[in-house]
Amino acid sequence: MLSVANLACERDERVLFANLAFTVAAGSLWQVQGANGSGKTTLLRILAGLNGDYSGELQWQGKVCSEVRTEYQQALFFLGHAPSVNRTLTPLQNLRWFCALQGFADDAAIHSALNEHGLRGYADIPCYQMSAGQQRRVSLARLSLTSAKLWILDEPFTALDRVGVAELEARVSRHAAAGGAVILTTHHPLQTQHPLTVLNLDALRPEAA
Amino acid sequence: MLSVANLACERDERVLFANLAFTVAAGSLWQVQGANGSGKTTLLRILAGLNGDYSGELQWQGKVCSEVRTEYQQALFFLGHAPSVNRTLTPLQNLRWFCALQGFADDAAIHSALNEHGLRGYADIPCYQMSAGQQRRVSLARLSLTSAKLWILDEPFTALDRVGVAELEARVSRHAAAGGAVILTTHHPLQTQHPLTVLNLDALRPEAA
Amino acid sequence: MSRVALGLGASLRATLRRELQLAISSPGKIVNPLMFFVIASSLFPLSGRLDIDVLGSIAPGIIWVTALLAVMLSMESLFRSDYDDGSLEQLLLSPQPLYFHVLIKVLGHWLVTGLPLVVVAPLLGLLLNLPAQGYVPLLIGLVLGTPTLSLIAAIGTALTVALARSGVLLAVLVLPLSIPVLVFGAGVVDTALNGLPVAGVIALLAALLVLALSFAPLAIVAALRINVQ
Amino acid sequence: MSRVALGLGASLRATLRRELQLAISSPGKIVNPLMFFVIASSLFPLSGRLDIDVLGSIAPGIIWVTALLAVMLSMESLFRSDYDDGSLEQLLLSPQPLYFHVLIKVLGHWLVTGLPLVVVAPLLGLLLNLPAQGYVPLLIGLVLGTPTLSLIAAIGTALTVALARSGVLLAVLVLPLSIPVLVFGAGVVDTALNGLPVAGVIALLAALLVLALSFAPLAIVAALRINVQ
Amino acid sequence: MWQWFYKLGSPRYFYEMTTGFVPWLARATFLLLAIGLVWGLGFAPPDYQMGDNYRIIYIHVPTASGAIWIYAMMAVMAAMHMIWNIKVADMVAKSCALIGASFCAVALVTGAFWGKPTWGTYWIWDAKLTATLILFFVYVGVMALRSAFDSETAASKAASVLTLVGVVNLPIIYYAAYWWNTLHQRSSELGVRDASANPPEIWIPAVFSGFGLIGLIFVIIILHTRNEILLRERRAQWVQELVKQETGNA
Ligand code: HEM
Ligand SMILES: Nc1ncnc2c1ncn2[C@@H]1O[C@H](COP(=O)(O)OP(=O)(O)OP(=O)(O)O)[C@@H](O)[C@H]1O
Ligand SMILES: Nc1ncnc2c1ncn2[C@@H]1O[C@H](COP(=O)(O)OP(=O)(O)OP(=O)(O)O)[C@@H](O)[C@H]1O
Ligand SMILES: [Mg+2]
Ligand SMILES: [Mg+2]
Repeated sequence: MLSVANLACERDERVLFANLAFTVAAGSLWQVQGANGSGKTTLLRILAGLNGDYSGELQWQGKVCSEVRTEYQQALFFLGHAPSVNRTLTPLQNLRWFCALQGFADDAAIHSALNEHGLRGYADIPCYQMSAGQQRRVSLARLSLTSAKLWILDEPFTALDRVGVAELEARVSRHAAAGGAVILTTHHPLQTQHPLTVLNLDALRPEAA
Repeated sequence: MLSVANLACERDERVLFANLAFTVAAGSLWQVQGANGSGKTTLLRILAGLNGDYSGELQWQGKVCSEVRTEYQQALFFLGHAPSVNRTLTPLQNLRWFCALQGFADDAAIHSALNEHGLRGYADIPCYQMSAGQQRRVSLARLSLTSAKLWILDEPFTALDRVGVAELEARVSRHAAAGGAVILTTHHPLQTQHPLTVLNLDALRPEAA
Repeated sequence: MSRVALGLGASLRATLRRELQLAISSPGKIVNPLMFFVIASSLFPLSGRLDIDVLGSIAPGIIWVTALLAVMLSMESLFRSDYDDGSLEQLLLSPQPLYFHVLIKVLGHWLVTGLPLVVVAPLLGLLLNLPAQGYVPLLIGLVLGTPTLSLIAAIGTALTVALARSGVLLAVLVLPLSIPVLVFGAGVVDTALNGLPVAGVIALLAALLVLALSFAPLAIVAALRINVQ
Repeated sequence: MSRVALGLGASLRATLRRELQLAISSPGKIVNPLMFFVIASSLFPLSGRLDIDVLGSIAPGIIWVTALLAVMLSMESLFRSDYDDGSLEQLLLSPQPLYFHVLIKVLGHWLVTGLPLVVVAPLLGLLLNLPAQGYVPLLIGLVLGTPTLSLIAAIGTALTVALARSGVLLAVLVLPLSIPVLVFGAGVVDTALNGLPVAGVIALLAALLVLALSFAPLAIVAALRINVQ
Repeated sequence: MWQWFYKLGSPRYFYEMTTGFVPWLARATFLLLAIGLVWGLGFAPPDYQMGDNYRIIYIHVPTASGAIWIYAMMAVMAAMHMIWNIKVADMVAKSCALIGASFCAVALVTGAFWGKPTWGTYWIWDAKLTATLILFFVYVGVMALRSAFDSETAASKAASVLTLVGVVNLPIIYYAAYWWNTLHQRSSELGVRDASANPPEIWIPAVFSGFGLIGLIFVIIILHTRNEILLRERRAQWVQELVKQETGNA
């Protein structure tokens, strides 16, 4: 689906990675690993098209990403460090807007997504009244609403409790098993049935090589 | 050191905890557990004196906390969800101010604290140029600088890589072993040599009982 | 499934609805710019010995300058919380046409902050002793001018959204760009007070509005993309 | 160990140093309020055809009103980033006397934003045709008045620090409370232009400053505690 | 006395005590206002200088002075809230802000409509007028701050701090307004004459409407506070029982 050739990025003085080349196939589950500051977030934002400070080539289904932007964005779901949840609005209002941006409206699906993510009864409570983990759950409820094929998730397990972590692990496995693709970062050891491809940025770094 | 009697807190409609009573003795290591939204952050902020919305009594060394505020604050180190790191300043400048607030100045100690936390060479780089985990490390470098007896840490492992997690686990154990006390929350299973007291808010909640 | 596919119009309506929901969630969003408008205008008479006729003659200027400041200050929050919490990333990554979404967002904001200013302006006219024949031109000018001001301010907001607390910087960017609107806007009233025909100046204001409607969204989208790196 | 115990004075100096470091880290912090001051003042002559003598007579008012706005807008960021990143919690939990730390923080901020305003004010006097005998009273007034304005604005900032993007709300809280400073400050110049003795008004301004120095830090600390819940 | 005072600080006691009291106060208020206004607006003779316009005085003067006194009351409540953490005090303060601002607005509007026939303009920058306007701004500030907070406790504490800051500032503001005005403008043209110079047919209704408005202030504050109590204590058992009773009766 997504293939990367000859990708390199440096920030300030330091080369974060260079000559990176890989292909994320449908049905695969990727974990980007690396010490703090190794460039995981940078890489994910480059893949999502949010960071243009790189050299190399990104291709989506064989076409250069920047040329098929709309198509690529339709197929992509990205979730960064920040939860993308407006704190004054309720989860329902937040997710309604998300759905509208994806081009559909479906309150029933939103409610069931919230229930699935352990937020039954919270649909109409303003998000500032929620704990860190609950806000993260609102954010993740989008996974049940998007029809994107490729998920790029930057430390999605942050703030989740144990049950939440297990559920999310199951969810990404299911998505990959159903022919989607997932690229994520996390510092905790992933427990999934689905085969996992690990991309270790520490091992790739020139000074480490 | 810190003893809690009959502590109760409710937010909006829900009782988060009630009749909470425990004593944190010198040399002990406490982990507050609970699902997302169970009230861990709320409890920690109450203990630190940042949240006054509770009923019950907090005592420090046998005296009511609010009456010996300065003394209590001298003995307390609190770190919340936010890393308390100014993004425009450098780690050195950030930590200098922290030390000044504790009433001392010691650049050598700051440098060695930064080195200890894997930030060798980053002392003079503005913090906005650092990754999430590096910022968290700046924040945690305070642990090597404070002389507080009681540490209260809310999800301190967030964003740390595996090495960072292991180091922090060792650090809190050492602090407890040296006669200090630590209260922390985390969703990942703690690996420490030091005996761990777990306070599970889920089990305590009235509806769960 | 009950999934309903939305056209562009419906999806823009969703953005508009969100903007309005954010506004009504705190009544201050609507009331505060108004209060600022009234308070800041009354600072001028307080700060000097003014003959009541002189006051009347500088009234259009005072009203327009404070309207400009009120629009600019209230615009500050337009993209800020979306940037902070990451929603802006979601907007930029959505397959929707951003031009229209951004335009509708600014207009939604204008509805709750700019339009009320127009409504209370006559009250300020009373306070500042604006001559009777100045009211209608003042209102026409504000109706045509405040959306332009909102659009210009939105460019500034978009440019500064990644910068921590940029109230003053925003002012430094936006005020110079807004000067034409200010000059023509206050000019409408001045012209009318002098008994001259105002149609020409009004046409200029309208032209500025059309210009801003067509180009400002482009600048805003570009600025947002730069900031969400 | 090389640990040096610090007295209150040294620890306050550290807070002051941090404030100054934050200011010089981005030159905009010093330059932008100045630019705002200059640009906003020149909006008035632009917004109407004013007789040059009329302009001179309203010049003190314009300068003081824009100085007030500049101080207030630049003050907005005083506690904001500390609140957002949690540093404010560390300050409140430190065993130091907050009264003094807060006071020094405000004064540090005044040094980099308020004081420069005083320095460029004569320039604005020139632009706005202020009569020659008005300059010295203007400067004296600004030197005594802007720290008071900073302290009042800091109360507003502290009260609204937990609220998302509160530029306009801040203005609504701060402007009415600042009116006495404005009245007396512009009054100094007016009185001098009328050839009357100004000592009395200056004494009033000084009294306001003393009052603000003694009470504002209390209100600020209380407000910060409320917001860091 | 202290005991009673302390008990009044409990929302429940305040609510139950006022339940019996407020209808009587409301009736007395209605009576006073009816006499004052009907007499004053309908039957008192026209003034020899101002004609019928002066009748606005029956509303204007009490609301204008009411607005000032209500601020004082609000400040006392804010202090009690800050010092002893009495919740009812804060609820009363909240009501004070609302009706103080309304009174201020009414005084401004009636004054303006009075100004048109007497001075030929709705507004002049007279000291008294200006000070009233600023008082209105301060009220609005307090209300705006309160409504800006999501959390009830933070909102009430913040509003209390601002109210108390206003207490220091208001006298200064008044002084500044007078200083500024007497220096720069002709002195107030308010057609104020000694009350005793007026015939009793004019000032007696004024006294009625004055006391009526004081009553009205208290009735509104108490009703508003009772509402607030029910709202904030909606989970308390006594409120739920009350609701059950009410809905049972209905
Ligand atoms: C918007 C315009 C006006 C405002 C804001 C205003 C405000 C006030 C205020 C604050 C008071 C003081 C109450 C007290 O000291 O206890 C007052 C009293 C009074 N006003 Fe006005 N006023 C306005 C217009 C007028 C006009 C046009 C008249 C009549 C010509 C008038 C006649 C009076 C009288 C007779 C009193 C009672 C005597 C006194 O307390 O001085 N007012 N007004
Ligand atoms: N500002 C607030 N107003 C009202 N209720 C709140 C507020 N903040 C949190 N709550 C509620 O208080 C409860 C406890 O929140 P808290 O942040 O203490 O949870 P937590 O245990 O730290 O959860 P997490 O693991 O997600 O961090 C939550 O159910 C939340 O809905
Ligand atoms: N705005 C910036 N300007 C310059 N350098 C930056 C900036 N942001 C990050 N960096 C640098 O880029 C490197 C990679 O940062 P990145 O955020 O991608 O790391 P990461 O792998 O996500 O780390 P973490 O595990 O801590 O989240 C870091 O070494 C950091 O110092
Ligand atoms: Mg990262
Ligand atoms: Mg938490």
